[in-house]
Amino acid sequence: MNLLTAIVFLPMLGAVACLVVPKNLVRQVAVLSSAATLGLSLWLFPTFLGGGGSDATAIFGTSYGTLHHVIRLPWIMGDSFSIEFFLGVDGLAFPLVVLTTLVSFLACLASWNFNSWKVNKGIRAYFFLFLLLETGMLGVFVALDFFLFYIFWEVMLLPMYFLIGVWGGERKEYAAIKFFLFTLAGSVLMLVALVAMFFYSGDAIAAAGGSVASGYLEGVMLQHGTFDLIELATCPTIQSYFASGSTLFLGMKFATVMFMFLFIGFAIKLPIFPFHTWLPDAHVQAPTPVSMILAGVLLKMGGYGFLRLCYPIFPTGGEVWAYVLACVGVISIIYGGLCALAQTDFKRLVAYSSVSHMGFVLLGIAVMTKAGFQGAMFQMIAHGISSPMCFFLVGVIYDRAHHREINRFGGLWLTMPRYGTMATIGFFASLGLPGMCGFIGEVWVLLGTFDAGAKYPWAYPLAIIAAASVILTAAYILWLIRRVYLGKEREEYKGYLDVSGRETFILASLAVLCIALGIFPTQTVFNFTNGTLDLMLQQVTNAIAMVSQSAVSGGLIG
Amino acid sequence: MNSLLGQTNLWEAFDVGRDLFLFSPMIAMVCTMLLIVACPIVIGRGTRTISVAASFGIAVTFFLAWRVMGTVGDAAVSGFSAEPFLGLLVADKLSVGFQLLLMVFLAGVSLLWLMGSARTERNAPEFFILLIGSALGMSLMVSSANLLTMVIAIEMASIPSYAIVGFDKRDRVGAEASLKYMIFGAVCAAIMLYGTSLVYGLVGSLSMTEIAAFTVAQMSGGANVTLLGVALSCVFVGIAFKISAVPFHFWCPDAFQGAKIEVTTWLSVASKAAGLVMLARFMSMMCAAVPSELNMNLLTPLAWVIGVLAAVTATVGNFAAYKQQSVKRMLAYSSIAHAGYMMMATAVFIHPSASGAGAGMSAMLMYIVIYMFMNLCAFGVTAMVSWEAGTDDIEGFNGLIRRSPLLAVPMVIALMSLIGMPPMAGFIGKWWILVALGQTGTLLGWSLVVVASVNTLISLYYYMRIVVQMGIRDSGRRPAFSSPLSGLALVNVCAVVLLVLFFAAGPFKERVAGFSTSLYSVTVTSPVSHESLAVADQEAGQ
Amino acid sequence: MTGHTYEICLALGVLSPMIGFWLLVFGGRVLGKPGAGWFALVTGMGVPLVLATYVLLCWLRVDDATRAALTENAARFHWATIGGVSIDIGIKLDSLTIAMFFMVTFIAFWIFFFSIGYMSGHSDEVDGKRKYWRFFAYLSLFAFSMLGLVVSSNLLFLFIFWELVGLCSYLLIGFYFHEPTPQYAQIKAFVTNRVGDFGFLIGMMLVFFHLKTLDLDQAAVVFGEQYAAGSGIFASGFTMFGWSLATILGIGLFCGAMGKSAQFPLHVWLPDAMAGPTPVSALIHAATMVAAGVYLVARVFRLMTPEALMFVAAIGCITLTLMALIALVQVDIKKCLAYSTLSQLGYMIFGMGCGAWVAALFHLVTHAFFKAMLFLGSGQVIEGCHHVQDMRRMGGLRKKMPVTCWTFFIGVLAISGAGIAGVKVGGAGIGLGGFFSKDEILAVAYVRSHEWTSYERVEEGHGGGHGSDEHASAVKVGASRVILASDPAHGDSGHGSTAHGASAHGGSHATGKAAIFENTPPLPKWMFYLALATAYITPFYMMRAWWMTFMGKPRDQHVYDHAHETPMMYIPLAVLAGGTAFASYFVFRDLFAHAAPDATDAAMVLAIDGTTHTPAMSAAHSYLVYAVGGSFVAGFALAIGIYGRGLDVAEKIKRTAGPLHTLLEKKYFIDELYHLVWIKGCLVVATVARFFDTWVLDLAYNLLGSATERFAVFIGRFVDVHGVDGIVNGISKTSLDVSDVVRSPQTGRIRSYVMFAAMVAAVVILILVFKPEPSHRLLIPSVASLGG
Amino acid sequence: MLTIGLTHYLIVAVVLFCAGLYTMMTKRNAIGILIGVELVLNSATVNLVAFDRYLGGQKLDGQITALFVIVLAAAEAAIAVGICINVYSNLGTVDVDRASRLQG
Repeated sequence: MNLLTAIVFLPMLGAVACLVVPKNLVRQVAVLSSAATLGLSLWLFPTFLGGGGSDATAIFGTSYGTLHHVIRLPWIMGDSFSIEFFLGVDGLAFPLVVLTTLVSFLACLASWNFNSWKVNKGIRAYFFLFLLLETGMLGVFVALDFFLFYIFWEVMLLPMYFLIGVWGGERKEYAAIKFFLFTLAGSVLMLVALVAMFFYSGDAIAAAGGSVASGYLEGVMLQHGTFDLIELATCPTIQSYFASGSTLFLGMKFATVMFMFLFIGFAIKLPIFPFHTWLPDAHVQAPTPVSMILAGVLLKMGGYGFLRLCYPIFPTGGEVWAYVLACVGVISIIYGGLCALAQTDFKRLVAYSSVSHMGFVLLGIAVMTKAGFQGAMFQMIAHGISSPMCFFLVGVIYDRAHHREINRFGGLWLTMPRYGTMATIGFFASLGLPGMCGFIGEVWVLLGTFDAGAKYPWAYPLAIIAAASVILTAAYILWLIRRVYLGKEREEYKGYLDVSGRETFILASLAVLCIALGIFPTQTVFNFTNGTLDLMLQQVTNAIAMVSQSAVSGGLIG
Repeated sequence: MNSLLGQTNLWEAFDVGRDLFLFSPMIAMVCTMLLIVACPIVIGRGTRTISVAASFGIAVTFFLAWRVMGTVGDAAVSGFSAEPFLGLLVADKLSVGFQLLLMVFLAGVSLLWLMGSARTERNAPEFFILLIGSALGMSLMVSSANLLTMVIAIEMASIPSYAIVGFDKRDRVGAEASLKYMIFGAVCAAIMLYGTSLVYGLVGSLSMTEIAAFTVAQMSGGANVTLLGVALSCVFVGIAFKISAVPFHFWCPDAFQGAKIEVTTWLSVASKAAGLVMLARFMSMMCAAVPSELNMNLLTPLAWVIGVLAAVTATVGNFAAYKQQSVKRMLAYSSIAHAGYMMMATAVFIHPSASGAGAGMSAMLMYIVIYMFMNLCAFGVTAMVSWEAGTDDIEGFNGLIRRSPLLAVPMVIALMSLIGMPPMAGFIGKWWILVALGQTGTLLGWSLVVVASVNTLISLYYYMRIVVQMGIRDSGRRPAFSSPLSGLALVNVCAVVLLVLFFAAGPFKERVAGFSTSLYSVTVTSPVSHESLAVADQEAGQ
Repeated sequence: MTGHTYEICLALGVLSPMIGFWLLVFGGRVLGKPGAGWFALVTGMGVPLVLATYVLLCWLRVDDATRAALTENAARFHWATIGGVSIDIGIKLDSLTIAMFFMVTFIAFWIFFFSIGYMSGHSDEVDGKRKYWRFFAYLSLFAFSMLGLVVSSNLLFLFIFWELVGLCSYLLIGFYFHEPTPQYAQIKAFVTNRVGDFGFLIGMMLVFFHLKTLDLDQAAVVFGEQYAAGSGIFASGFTMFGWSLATILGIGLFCGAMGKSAQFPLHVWLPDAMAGPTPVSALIHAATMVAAGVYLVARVFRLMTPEALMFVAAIGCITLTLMALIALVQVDIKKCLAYSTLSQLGYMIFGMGCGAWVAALFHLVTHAFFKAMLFLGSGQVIEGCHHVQDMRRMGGLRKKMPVTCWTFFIGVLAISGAGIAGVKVGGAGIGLGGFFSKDEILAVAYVRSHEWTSYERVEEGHGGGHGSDEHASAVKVGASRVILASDPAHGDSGHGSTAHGASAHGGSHATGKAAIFENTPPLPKWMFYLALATAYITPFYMMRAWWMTFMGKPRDQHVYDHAHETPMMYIPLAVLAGGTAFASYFVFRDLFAHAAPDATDAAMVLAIDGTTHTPAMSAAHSYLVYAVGGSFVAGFALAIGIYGRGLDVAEKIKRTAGPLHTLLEKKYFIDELYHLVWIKGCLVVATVARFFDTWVLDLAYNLLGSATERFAVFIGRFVDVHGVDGIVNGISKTSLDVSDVVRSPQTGRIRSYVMFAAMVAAVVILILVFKPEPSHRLLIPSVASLGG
Repeated sequence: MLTIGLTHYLIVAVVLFCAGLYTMMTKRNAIGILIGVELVLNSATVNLVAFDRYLGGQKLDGQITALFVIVLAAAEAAIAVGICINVYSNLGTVDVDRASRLQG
């Protein structure tokens, strides 16, 4: 039994179980299965231990595309066609898988008080969809066949739609459909890319005589186009064909336009200005656990997409668009911060802060430097820890006060001391305080961006503008803390109970991670990711160099 | 049929036994109709009796079709003609397979009718006769290899449909619908016939293969094909009417809305599918007529005409479906859109000798199969909901997930499938069409890929409106209700099939791809000699 | 003791408060009051103090070679890798670290001690709830961060602890967060610091990018090499405001210092920070944290170009002057002290800027002692007077709190630089704190401003010689400079360091140094004179404060009656008073002098070689001593003259001064300005952004949310107002219009259907008929021609 | 002297076709429209026969097709009239413009 398959489909089993077990056991079953999934995903650790040390090459190999726990089963085969059930993990996917299982587990715990929600009908359906969603998310991270990837990507869409739409707040319909429309718009472009990449890789191989050695598997010959994401990235024949300026798609340069198609698809998920407007609504309307999932995992898919598809497969595209993307990233950073500063809705503020943080991810990736990639990756993980915490903090108070008006709060630290302390940790983590997870990602990205100045002169100003966000972030977070937690105790909130044991457990475990990641970034994240990231970056830069030698310059129209 | 008269000994011309066997499914349909006519006289006109008879007939037809399927090899067999490929009708995997499909669908529709209108209707015999009659017409459409048979088949499919749309004599709307359908159909048929006459004049024959060969020869010769173009477009009008391709789609929404929902279900899939298969057959013959792979772009203009029409159809259908309040009408428009998608596949021209030949055809066939189940499911649910609510207004779906989950869940699956979202079969259908388009690698192909994908997004909106009504918005006013068990079974089975077809996409494709392989065996050995009109005119002068 | 014992001790010293912090967080409630306080005193500061003392004593005993060896061999542990650059965690083991470490622990210990007394009353109540243990937890956390900041060997770690002390200051300023003032003060403090850190980050980016390391020592070495080779950061021709990239690097790092050490224009947060409990003001906002900025400059001194240092000097000079002036008019005792702190910090920064590396640090330490004492004194007063802070309501308190009164007086003397000029007992001048440190700064400033040219001439004699890589000689040269820089102020006051100072002067400058030395400009004269003048202002306002508080007659009987003092609180005062005296003479200056060569050994620094044995210099210094040394007399006299009998005279002056007075009282309206420009401005922009988001962007997607709904209502019967239909119709308004267009032929009239269809068919046919040859060109261009 | 050639027949057919099309589009009476349809069908018939005659006599396809066309016309007419009656009984008129309930 392949471990990844088990990890991916265990939640599905739980989901089915939720439909059959008696109503009063549904919660237990759900929590149990998500916990089991978490446990299983922890079994991946032994594979990657020691990634920082001597056996790094043993784990990450000597070139991009060294995978573990691989499973390849033919699914839809044809004479010129092979769609496989192809799962595998490397340093890029592994941390995200663990993050997903972890956040899902905690979110599942967070839904424990389902029965006391405003909309508390259909507990079965809720947990069924919830676990289905988890399967979808895990699938996205481990699927290495583009077709399969796309399937999981879409599978995850519908449960999320219903989770927001059925159990959401006042304007849930609006938020849900907006989420759905935006994401589908993105995946439509991805679909086009999916078809195009298959056939163009086929053309490449045909042009090379109809049979080409695989880029990363020994003794495997490619006879026709492929959906294998690693293959597309590593096979030199395909790569050079994709990159060549004479390969046109609808009269435009293939690499350039494909990169954009994929990019937009993922940028909507990330989300990046100006595609971010679905995020605040979705977050505000979604129930707390769903917000946790949304912020903790779904947004990461965008970044994962960049790193898995856009850059390895279309390095030249990345080169052409680098400036634009970096600018967009910086805009999101600043813009998100400004919007957050102006919010009066607690959850909305946190949502916008996510936009700002995700901007760092894009910036770090766009500049294509070691530190940038590492920082972006770390930022994803860090944000995956801190933002669920923030959203849960919002949820905790929303459960009690049933409103999210920042200005109506105050003095909560006095009313609920433990909650106040947790909140301080959570928000300082997302503020990017050194010693906490938020800081590492930002600094790495900033330094990485500055480092890119060598090849892109425009990187300096961008890095500096991005650095200015530290002020902005401090401003809105501290202002938030002041308005919500500080000040005199309010009569209306006097009676509130402090966080319960369950809530404390969720918050504490996240808080511990916030600090652990901040103090031991290498041991907690970098050892697992850097190997793959560096190899990938190396390959990307080589590809770019190769193309620029053959003097194929950028520009959309070939 | 010149051969018919050319031959001195009529009966040696062809092997009667074989041909009769090949076309036994159609004969079986005719017999079924006769049986149903006889029933009232002999036994009585009770709904039960008639339905038993009908289902017996359907079963027999299905069985026969299955048998034929077994015998029909990869080579197409053309019937009622001595010369192998100049016959009037063709029996190949495509046509027979379509008949099989048609029977399955027919069974589903009849089941739907028995659950619904049958309770109020007293005219079971007439209904079944008309239904099976149109089915017969459709199976003729898919197996016709000659313009004449095409025309007859189309009429045979249409005329019962006109009647069946206005079946309920007391229904004002139904009457109006049938009137419109009939008039529009008549006009299109007339134009098609005129076109046929012109084609005959130009080609000197009505055999599709010869027409294809002639057309290709003309185009490659760079001769002036103006008149031929006019003639063919007139012929195309008739086909487009069946497919309800823009701008010949006007009848579709009105007729579908006016007709009983079972009838709508029937027409929305069967007649369109038949038209599409007919078109596809014609086009594949065109491809086959092209001498070699290299001159394929002779057909580029043709591809563009069809492709553009398809794109327009899909887009118009999707946009027009917005703001519809009657689910029936909305689904009518959506059926136009889907016809557009399928039509795109017929714009895929690949030379038989090239790899991936028949990709378009098999993609279209798969889509038809999947579309059949999707629509059966969606219309089935709509039918039961509208019977309960007394209207097919979208409000009727309000809170369905609570009121009748066993209807709501299949509906969600069907709608997602119609949108084309994994893991429903609808996605696979679209996927293969996109693949087929991509395979051409032409500008047209990729543009259509983009158009189709974007249309998916457009269509999202109106399908989701139903989902929202069912799942998210619940006024709580409407009570829960129970539906006939058979109905629930029908829709749920369809839903399951939709899921299964997705995960079993591989074998499914293998199977369907087989249907299209035989097409290209219909090649023209010797292009027919042809006397130009001018010559003919001089002759006349002497 | 040998090997890594030093580091281990220091590390333990750093970690001990950390452990204390966690124990307090989890067990604070159990320990209760005052248990938590005592616990914090022991773990938080007791242990570190012991260790620090131990380390210090050992360090003093070993000789230079050993010290150098120890510094060299200090262990480094890999923490993370940024890109390709490895970030190592480790302890920067040198005299500077050890001195600072000792200073911090010592002062902090007594302030903890004081806090126990201070908090014993009701001072630990936040909105009526006791937060006793939380206060000490914060203090412990601060202790940890501050010590970490002192020992860290890596710029990144420096920054991390830098931020952590910022956090502690934030938390402690806002300790009484139920009142509005602390809330705003804490945010102001943190955000203002962040502004500085923004610069710090930029500096760090430059270091990372050009020097390819964040380790302080390596960075300095690479910097020097790159200068010598004219490569790396010196290769880039980029300039901003006429500053080279290297200069910007220095200035960027200095921005951080400007934030922490509250230099103009980022000084605004410090006065407000006084909203925190008084011990906090003493510990964080007077003695240790605010000095961190100076410490930072000292640490990165070797990355500073002359231009950068000039900038530093200018900022310091401006700060010290303006703040001293504001202090003149303050009536709140803590505010008064705060502004004096600002002014003194200005002195230190100014000293750093003009190259008085040792003097500045020396001033840092002495100032730390006496300013901590002064604050604690004020705390005693405030606590005694039931939280009255207005000096105008005090007066005559000496009877009620004698110890406080006289220790406070010692502080006043120290800050005013009181001493007897020229007289030496046992080779050492007689004076307190500022008398040595501040005057030394002024001396260097004088050389830089007045005798620089003559100095150059002398120096050029030594030009050329061995390369800068020759460490030893460089050390000696550096040493000689720094020692002698302050020679006049002390005579040869028997510091061990003079020895190698004198012996070492044979050393010469590397080519690189010589070159930069050529283009190191003299200090503008106005800077020196401003600093000098301020030296006269300081004694005045300090004496004013002391007199208003303790001397004269009680002005508010009520306050006077309550006034009292408790041993828990005045013992620390006494200790620190002693400490001030001690610090002025022993240990610290030697250590700094010893650290100087390494810490300042980079290409461009020697150019600011404070002085040489030119007779002119000595002369200058000797009269400078009198000039400054006498300042406190004048200041005191004037203060007593005005405030000797009540406030009437002051009132008169105030009335006559009119606008000037308000200008000072309003702190030059800088706060108002910032509030207008930054806060309001930022909020405006933010609001704009928000509106852009909700109105413009969503317009693109769903065409103005509410308008959408209106549209939904408008179109009708089936679209409900707040339903998804409405919104989605909005999202796709355009598509709906398209939809209308598309369905417009669907009139329901069969004839129009036929007509429409026929027309389309006709059009197609017409195209066919009138198409140009060859046939397919017109229908659609062929694939080939489009190159699909 | 003028010899009647294929062209003339074709012209006649075209005229018929156009007349039929015109009728279909202008007539409001359903029966009228059907008459238009018949006209178009007849034009097709004329074409077929004419072509058949002028494409060398050995082919009879055209004439046979013509017969089929006539049959089709008859069948269509039958169902059409039936529907018209049904419409009349429901709407009380066969004015097609009055039958515009279904639209949009």
